[in-house]
Amino acid sequence: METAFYVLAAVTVAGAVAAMALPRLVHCTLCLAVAFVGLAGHFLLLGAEFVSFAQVLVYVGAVAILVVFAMLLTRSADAPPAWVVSRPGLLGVGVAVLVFGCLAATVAGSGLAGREAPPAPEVTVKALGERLMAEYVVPLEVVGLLLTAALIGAVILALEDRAKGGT
Amino acid sequence: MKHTPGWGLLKGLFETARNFVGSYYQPGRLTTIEYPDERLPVQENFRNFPMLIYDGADPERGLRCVGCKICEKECPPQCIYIVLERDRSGKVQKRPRLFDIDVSVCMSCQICVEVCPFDAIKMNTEYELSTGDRFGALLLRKAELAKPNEYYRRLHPTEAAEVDARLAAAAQAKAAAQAKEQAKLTAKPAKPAWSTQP
Amino acid sequence: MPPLHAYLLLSAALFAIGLAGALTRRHAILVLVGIELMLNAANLNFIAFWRYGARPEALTGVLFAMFSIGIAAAEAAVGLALIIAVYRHFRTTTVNDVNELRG
Amino acid sequence: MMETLDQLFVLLKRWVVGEFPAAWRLWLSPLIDAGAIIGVFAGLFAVTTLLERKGLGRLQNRMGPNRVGPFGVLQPLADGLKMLTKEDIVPRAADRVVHFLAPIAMVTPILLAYAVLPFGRNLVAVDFDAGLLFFFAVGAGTELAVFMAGWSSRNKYSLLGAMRGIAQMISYEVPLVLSAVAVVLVAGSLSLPSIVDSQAGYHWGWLARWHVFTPWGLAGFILFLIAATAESNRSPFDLPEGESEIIAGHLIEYSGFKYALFFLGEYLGLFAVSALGITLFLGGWQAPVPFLAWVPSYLWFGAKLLGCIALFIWLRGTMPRLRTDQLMNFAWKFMLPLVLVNLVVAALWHGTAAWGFFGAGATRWLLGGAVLWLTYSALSHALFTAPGRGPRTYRYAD
Repeated sequence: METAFYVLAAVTVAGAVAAMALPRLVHCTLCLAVAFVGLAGHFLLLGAEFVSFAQVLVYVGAVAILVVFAMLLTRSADAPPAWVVSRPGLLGVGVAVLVFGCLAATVAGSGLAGREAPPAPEVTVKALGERLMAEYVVPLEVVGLLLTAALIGAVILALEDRAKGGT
Repeated sequence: MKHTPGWGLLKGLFETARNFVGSYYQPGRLTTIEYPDERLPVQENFRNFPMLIYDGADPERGLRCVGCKICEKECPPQCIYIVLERDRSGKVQKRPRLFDIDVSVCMSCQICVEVCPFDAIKMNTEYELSTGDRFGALLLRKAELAKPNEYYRRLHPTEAAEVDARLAAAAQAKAAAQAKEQAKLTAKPAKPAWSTQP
Repeated sequence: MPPLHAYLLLSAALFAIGLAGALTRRHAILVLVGIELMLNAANLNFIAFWRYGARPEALTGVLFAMFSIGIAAAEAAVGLALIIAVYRHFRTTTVNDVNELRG
Repeated sequence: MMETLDQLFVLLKRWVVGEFPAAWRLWLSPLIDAGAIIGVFAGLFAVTTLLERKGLGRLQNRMGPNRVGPFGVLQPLADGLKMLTKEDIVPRAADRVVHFLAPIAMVTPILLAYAVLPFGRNLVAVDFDAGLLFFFAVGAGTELAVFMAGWSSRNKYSLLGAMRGIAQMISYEVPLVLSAVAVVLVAGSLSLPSIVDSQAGYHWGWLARWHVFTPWGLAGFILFLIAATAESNRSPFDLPEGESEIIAGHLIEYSGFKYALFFLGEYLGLFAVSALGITLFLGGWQAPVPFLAWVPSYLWFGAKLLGCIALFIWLRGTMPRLRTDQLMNFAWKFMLPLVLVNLVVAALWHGTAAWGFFGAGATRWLLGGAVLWLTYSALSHALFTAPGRGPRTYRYAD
């Protein structure tokens, strides 16, 4: 269990770093998919089966593919590799390191640090569904509405402006 | 029923299913010829590659070709190569010494046949010309090109009969002309024909 | 089972990586990718807190993570549509070059 | 006796695992499962390539391969040898790493998907509570593999093929998942073994309670089959590799073993999605009639799988390829509304399950069937036969 965690953590962090640091956009996307799969593995390890599979389905199956399509449609896949070693770039990394330091210090300083997990709860899909349909029915509907709005919005945004004759 | 959407798809599926079942008990449905084991009979008008016709038994002496080189000049891809025979003194003879055709270049256009005034070059129907040797074996020599007239008759009977009739008529006319000439010669004696030769 | 703070540190690291990418990379798509990574780090926190929490049978963390995934999908769709629209307009996807308000 | 035969493989595995020390068992059990799945389905792949070539030949009044061995049965062996001995060519401009990883990324997720499929009674590698979701989640990984193959080859045809492939797979994943959701709605579970269990038993002692014998199940099965054909890039939806247009799509720059891996992945995907269709609609490993229930369950499953494969070969031998716009229109304007209506019909079916009056079953059947048929006719009229949309007329060609 411990080994699995560390292996998965290494894969996830490596994927995330590569996704943010590689010069070629396509490689970034593929590494991003690796990081997402690693995270799904963590969810599985934590006993959240459903979330883990949903994570793969949504992030690898939809978001990564969307990114790929956006890349192909904006001709970024063939863009020359671009490294970022500039002053604002270094500043950004510095800020991120600072944030990480703050978070890590907070985690270390909190009383949560050594907490052990209680015995694994039984998470059935049925229980999840019943919760969603009873207690969380309003958020569920709102998310559905949001997704519909996002779908329509994305279509309208990406629709070619025929009336203007295109700019 | 005919206008129900999706009906055409079902009809297509039915048709292929009939093919599937039928191909097992109606051998006539199968369009395949299992080539190396069985061959389609060659059609009479099929042509693939030129050959040289000879009369009689000797491919060297009976060759109709006189080496006029018309075919060499007319060949669009220029796959024919002719060198004329010379006698000891270097005089050009009416016979080819070399007659090569490159199979890999020939395009089966039959122009050589059409331009030949002597009916010496005709189209062969042999099509299994493949070889493992890319450079040597695809260049056919005179000996490989020479085929007897009987072979030509067997391949293209109709055409061959016509050619034979024409050649026989020409030979007859020539014989008649010669006889006339002979009669003239005998009537008015002149220098004998053999006296021109050394 | 690794202790809770291992997950929290991993999540913090992912968040920092995403933040660094979003701040440094100039390509609009990569900025979006960084934001997605940060969202995922938050998701990991939800699940970890749920698993190590006092009442895991309440499923709050799991449900929150699912809503968050749904929202992330919507965000990605709209974000990428925006990037495509921007590309149509400016013929570039570098965020630094898209700094004019006039079209 | 029959009971033992039915559980033969389960017992065999239990015995083999039991022979080893306890520390190994945790690792050995999944290894045996994975080995069995890979072995059986790679073998089925070899058999299917032969059956497909023979079958396609017969559908078109040809013989099919019959040269290698008696009746050509050794043809897969010859094909395999040819593939393995071919030169492995990588274009100079290609992205070598991604080019190398793409076939692996194609086959691995598909093999993972087999883990949740029940091949017989108790014959399932992992019984996830969310097994169906797992299947679709790992299936999504292949889309990325198609993109990797298409982009890394640095060939415009392969990129076009990959874009077509991804667009098609995303579009048809929607009806595929939604037609499966109808089953989930009625069966009340995402776990595939319990979906099979929900189809156990017989109406009046002879008609199996399979979902395909309900109006929504029949429509759902047909929609599922169409979407599955498109998902596995088979004819008539083989646009991504349409050889007359873009040569071989994302597979252009692959040769030898890598190409063989893609080929294997394609067929494994076909088997997996057929097996899912069987599990969801055709009662899984259940016998169709009660008096044949003594036949071992995995044999029933195998028979249904072969039947599905035969159906796919038949479709491939019959249908011409669609155009890209026809493909997209069909997915979004025809299949999506139909599959949503199907979902509603399934909900109605489930809601009226308690009806007890005489003829309730027939009434439900007729109601559901009528709703679906009306939707189908209206949609196809609006899309294909309405004025201005009918078959193209050629003014000058005739």
